[in-house]
Amino acid sequence: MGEMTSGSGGSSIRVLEGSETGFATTRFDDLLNWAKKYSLFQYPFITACCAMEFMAMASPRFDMARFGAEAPRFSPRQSDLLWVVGTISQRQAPALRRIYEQMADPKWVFSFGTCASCGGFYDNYTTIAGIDKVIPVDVYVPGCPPRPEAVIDGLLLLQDKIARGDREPAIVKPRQDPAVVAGNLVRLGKKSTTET
Amino acid sequence: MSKLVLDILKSRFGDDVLETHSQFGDDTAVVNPAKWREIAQFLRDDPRCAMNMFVDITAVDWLGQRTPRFEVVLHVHSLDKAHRIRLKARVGDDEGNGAEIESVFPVWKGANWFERETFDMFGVVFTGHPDLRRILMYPEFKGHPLRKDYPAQKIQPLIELRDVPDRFGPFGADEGMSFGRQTHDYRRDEETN
Amino acid sequence: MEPLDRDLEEGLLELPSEPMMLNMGPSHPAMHGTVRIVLELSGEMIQKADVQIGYLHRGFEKMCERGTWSQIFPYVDRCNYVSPMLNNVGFALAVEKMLGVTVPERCQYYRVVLGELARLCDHMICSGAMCMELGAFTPFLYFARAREIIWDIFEEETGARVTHSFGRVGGMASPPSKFFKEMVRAGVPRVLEFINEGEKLLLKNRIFLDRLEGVGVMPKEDALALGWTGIVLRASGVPYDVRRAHPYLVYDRMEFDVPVGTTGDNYDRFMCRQEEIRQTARIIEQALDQMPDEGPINIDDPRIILPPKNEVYTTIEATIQHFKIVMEGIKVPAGECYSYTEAGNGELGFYLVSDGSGTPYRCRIRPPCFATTQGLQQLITGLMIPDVVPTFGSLNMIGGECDH
Amino acid sequence: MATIKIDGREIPFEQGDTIIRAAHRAGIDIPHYCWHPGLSVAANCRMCLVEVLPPPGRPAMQLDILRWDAEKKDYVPARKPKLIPSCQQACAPGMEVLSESSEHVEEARAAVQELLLLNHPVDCPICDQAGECRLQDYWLEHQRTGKRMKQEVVHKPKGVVFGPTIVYDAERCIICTRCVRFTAEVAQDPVLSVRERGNLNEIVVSPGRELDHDYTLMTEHVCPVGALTSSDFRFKARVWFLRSARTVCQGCSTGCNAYLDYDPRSNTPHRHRPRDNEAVNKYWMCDEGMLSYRRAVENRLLSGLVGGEEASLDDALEAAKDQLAGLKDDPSRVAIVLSAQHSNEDNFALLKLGRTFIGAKDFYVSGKPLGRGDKILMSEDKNPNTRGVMQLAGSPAPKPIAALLDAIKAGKYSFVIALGADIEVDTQNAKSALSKLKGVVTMAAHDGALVQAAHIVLAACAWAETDGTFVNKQGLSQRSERALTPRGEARPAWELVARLGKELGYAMTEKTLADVRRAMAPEARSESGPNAGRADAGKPEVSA
Repeated sequence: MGEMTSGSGGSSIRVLEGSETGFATTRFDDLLNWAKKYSLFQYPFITACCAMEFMAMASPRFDMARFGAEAPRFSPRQSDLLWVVGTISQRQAPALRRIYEQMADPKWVFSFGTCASCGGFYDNYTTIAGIDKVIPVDVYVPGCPPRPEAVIDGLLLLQDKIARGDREPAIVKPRQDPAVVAGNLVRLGKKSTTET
Repeated sequence: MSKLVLDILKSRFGDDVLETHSQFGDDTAVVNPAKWREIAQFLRDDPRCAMNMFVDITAVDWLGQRTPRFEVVLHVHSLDKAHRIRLKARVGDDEGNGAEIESVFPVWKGANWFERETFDMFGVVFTGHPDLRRILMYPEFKGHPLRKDYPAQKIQPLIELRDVPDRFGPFGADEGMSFGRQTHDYRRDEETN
Repeated sequence: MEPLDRDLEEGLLELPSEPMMLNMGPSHPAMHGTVRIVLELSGEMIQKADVQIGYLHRGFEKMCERGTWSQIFPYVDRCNYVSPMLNNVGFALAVEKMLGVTVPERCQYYRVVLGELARLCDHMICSGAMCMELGAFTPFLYFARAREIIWDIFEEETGARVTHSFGRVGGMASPPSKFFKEMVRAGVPRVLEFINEGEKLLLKNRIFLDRLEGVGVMPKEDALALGWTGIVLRASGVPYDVRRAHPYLVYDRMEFDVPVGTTGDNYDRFMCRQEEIRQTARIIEQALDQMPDEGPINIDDPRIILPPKNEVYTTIEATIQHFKIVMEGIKVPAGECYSYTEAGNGELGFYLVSDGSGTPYRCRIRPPCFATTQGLQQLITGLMIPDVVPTFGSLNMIGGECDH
Repeated sequence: MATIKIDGREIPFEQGDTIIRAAHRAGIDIPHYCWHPGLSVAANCRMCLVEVLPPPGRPAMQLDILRWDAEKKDYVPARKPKLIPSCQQACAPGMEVLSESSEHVEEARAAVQELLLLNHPVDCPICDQAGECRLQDYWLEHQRTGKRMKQEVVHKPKGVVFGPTIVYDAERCIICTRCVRFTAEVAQDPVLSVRERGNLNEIVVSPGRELDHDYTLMTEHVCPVGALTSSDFRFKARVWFLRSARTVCQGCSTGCNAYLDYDPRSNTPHRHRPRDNEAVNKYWMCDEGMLSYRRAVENRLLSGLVGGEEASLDDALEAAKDQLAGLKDDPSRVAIVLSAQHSNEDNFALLKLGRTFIGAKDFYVSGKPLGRGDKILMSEDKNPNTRGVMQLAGSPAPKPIAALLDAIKAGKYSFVIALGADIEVDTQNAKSALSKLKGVVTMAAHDGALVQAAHIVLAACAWAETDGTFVNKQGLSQRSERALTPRGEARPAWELVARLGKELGYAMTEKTLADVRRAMAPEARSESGPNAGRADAGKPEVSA
């Protein structure tokens, strides 16, 4: 009677031994989520600067394919992960919403970069202050543009959420090494470590 | 360099050249709006000017500082002579009415989008432009954003926006990477200091 | 085997003949997500085309009127996000022109090298994206990998991969790092290798060539009248390069050729880009050789340049200086000026109007590909739908720049 | 008129002018710390040194000095002209002065500046003066180099409490003695003095005293650096975020010209600054007035009241209509109460409603009770517009509230329409008297007796939230600019009056302030004194 947990997110697969062909039991949802999280068909809704880093994500060095999320589908109907990459202007918003509505469930939205997450420093007459004003968002990745590492974090975080069946919006925390923080920053008490 | 051009203009159009200067080495002529296209035509065709390359058209809003309110600014360049000139004309009253000037589209067809943009951003009307539509903003947009009296943050949404009750919800302290994949434990940090 | 419809006559077929409207974009893989083209088709022929931009209008010029002069750099960065450094340098030069200052020689070379590196990226990405849109994904991967090499250099120098905001009025944010020259000298040849390989994959590919050659021809007169500059203009056979025609920084000391096309079709544009990549590499080489290792990067004027941070914290004079520059901004003499440089896509102009305060009164950017994109309509009219993709790709339209 | 030349520019001067005063009048800024147009000359900061050319044919006064020679690495003898403090040197006809154009002067200013910053702490980030500090401005204009001294700076007391309103920081102080002179000459209470000497000297309060007279905040205002800070403004706001509106102080009937500094982002006022006006307050204001900016936010009515319950403006107007039903039958049973706290425009509107439309006979004026006054600025009448109301109403002159109460006790009135909240008599019997009436409608910006006594209250704007004209005790009518956007549902009183009039079925046509002003033009003319509308005369934003 050994037990191993599959990846993350608490879904558990019990492997029962004893027979020469071992078999496993798990909950159906877990199996389904487990399948979903490794077969994300993405629709890249690419507008602005972040596209550069998105290219980097797709290209050899930070290879998105490693996470089973590389296959781009340029039809929303065939995709289940919507990457919103870059600033969304008021003029663009209807297009974005329509795309989202055309996608078939289950679908997830990935807000790539500060502009998509909150409008960034384009605080003016033409920019949507965050796509969550238009469509619900699953994962926010801050950064202008975010480094591919951060994006990968976001992707894994999303897969986590999928495995856990969790639809709460989540944000990728900026990575910080406590040693570096201690060394370089003026410690202003709690805040500096929790928020930087 | 192209002081020459200014002289030519002055000699050719006389009083219609209201003022000229060469600040920072850019030769500038402020001309009578009525003669706008005529002068443009001249600049292109006259062999001494030969301004065959269109560069830029824009406007400046001098709300409350000058009347006429708008300054339409045209930059053109001559490849063969390798000289440039900036042409300016002042139009429009304080409310922005009567901001009209002839289009130079017939002279340089490159003016097409630039004039549309100037119209879009400032509401300067270019008479004789083939299709003077908005170009950067959407047709439903009211007003002209680059006018000094248009508030920078006044949005005019095309679709009604979802109201995000607590838009910083997901940005809370304990959100983020699940326990399994964090670089380190933030809670412990908080305890330590 | 002979066609079935050999004895059919067009007239007998009752096909609907009224034109069909087709919408491309704004979210279309080949439209860079920010352009919408409404096509009026008869069959596959494009009779009319209406190119609509503005889907990435972010109010650049409005934002510029709200901060100090130095606070504009981040916005400039994000105008042409494929080669931000060129924009940085261009804007810095514009403000310096108004201030009447010239940066030290070392800084000029530094700017040239960084700028040209950015130009490399720009051209590679354009070519890469173009062939990707034509279905050739592999070369894109080569180019993207090559770009990573340059971005590593940028990251080492500026701390950022894409948007550096590294330019400053009167200098750069920081002097070259210790191994700057070595890094570049080592990096550029590797980049060229990748490019050569990628190019081989393309130029031996019949499909690729067929979709490029003779498609989207732009006569030079029209190109000029449309205000085209940069690669696209040179591809049409006009040898106009700002670096050559009106040298700025130290370009007059550089040996480089200006590649010029003959017919001005997609193929010429593609080849000009590839050739200019190599010329750029040449410039970088020379600039590195001539660049002095010692000497200041920033001009010496407390009214323009921020003091070193450690002094700010310790001496009152530096504090005041820092305070004045940050809070009130650099006081730029009142007046107007138009300054232009050769950016990735051509002549990038800044028309600045100052009222003598620390904030620009008007900051007009003259984006090269705004002019370029308005030629698209003329280019694709009369072509077939599939030709739109390579034609649009070869223009290298950058949303942020085109839509301000 | 006799003239002198400064940097080749011809400027006139009056008999007895010093160079700097003549220049100041002509709008030429000669840098200075200790000189203040309203104070005596101390000539101790040496920042205003200028070079005065000798009369034609006379030798210049030269000094023998040793100048450091970079090549020789040694001091070599040299000569330079003797510079003269322009704040002390009187003008003589035809005098030629070099200010910007003399390198000796530039050198001297740089040296003075370096000396003043020698022991200055690195305080800008926490200093309230930062952003309007002479040290900062002049450093950038005249020095632009680091200091050569490497030693530790001299440390002096910080955060010394001078009194209830002022905190002193000796390290930032440059001993210009402006505050000392101010307390002695203007406030006539010489409580400050300089102690010690050299780089140890500092300002101290006389033993056994503290800085507690009526003009303490002025010492902070005249301080060219951040040495004196007012405990009221301290650490509240950064000056570069503030905007200024040219207002008239509401503290008393003197009508001092002031700048109201407010933060447009949070719509809150932060301080009053005196606005130079020779005819009224010269360069000064009293503490009471300086702190009166708070009245723009404190104790405000944010919405209408009906029987003590909050109500929207429209509901309140509705209720007012019912309350005042039957007031048309007998105009003589209506009493109109004007307010010396409100501007001419407001009072004029009410006057018009009362006289022209209702036909009321009796007018009264409400206002604050008399207070303490002095010989300098403070007047006993604590209402900014008493004289304005009197002039508007003409004869018969409005009677005081006391008379109103008597008349009410005599059962003369059943309706009262009142402006303003404060009354000079005892609140209690006012309430008891008024509450008996059939209808009492009050328009007021603040809570007060008339508000508590009224059945219906309409919330009006405070002076800071609307333009208005106020007539001070000299009969000078001065305009006050709008600074803030109205709080809550407050509207300008004249507008409330107009809407009330419409509600009652009268043809009150005023839509904008301009209408009101046009309508009251004749009165305005009759009252306008020599300096009418002085507030609009574009004075420099920064006083000396």
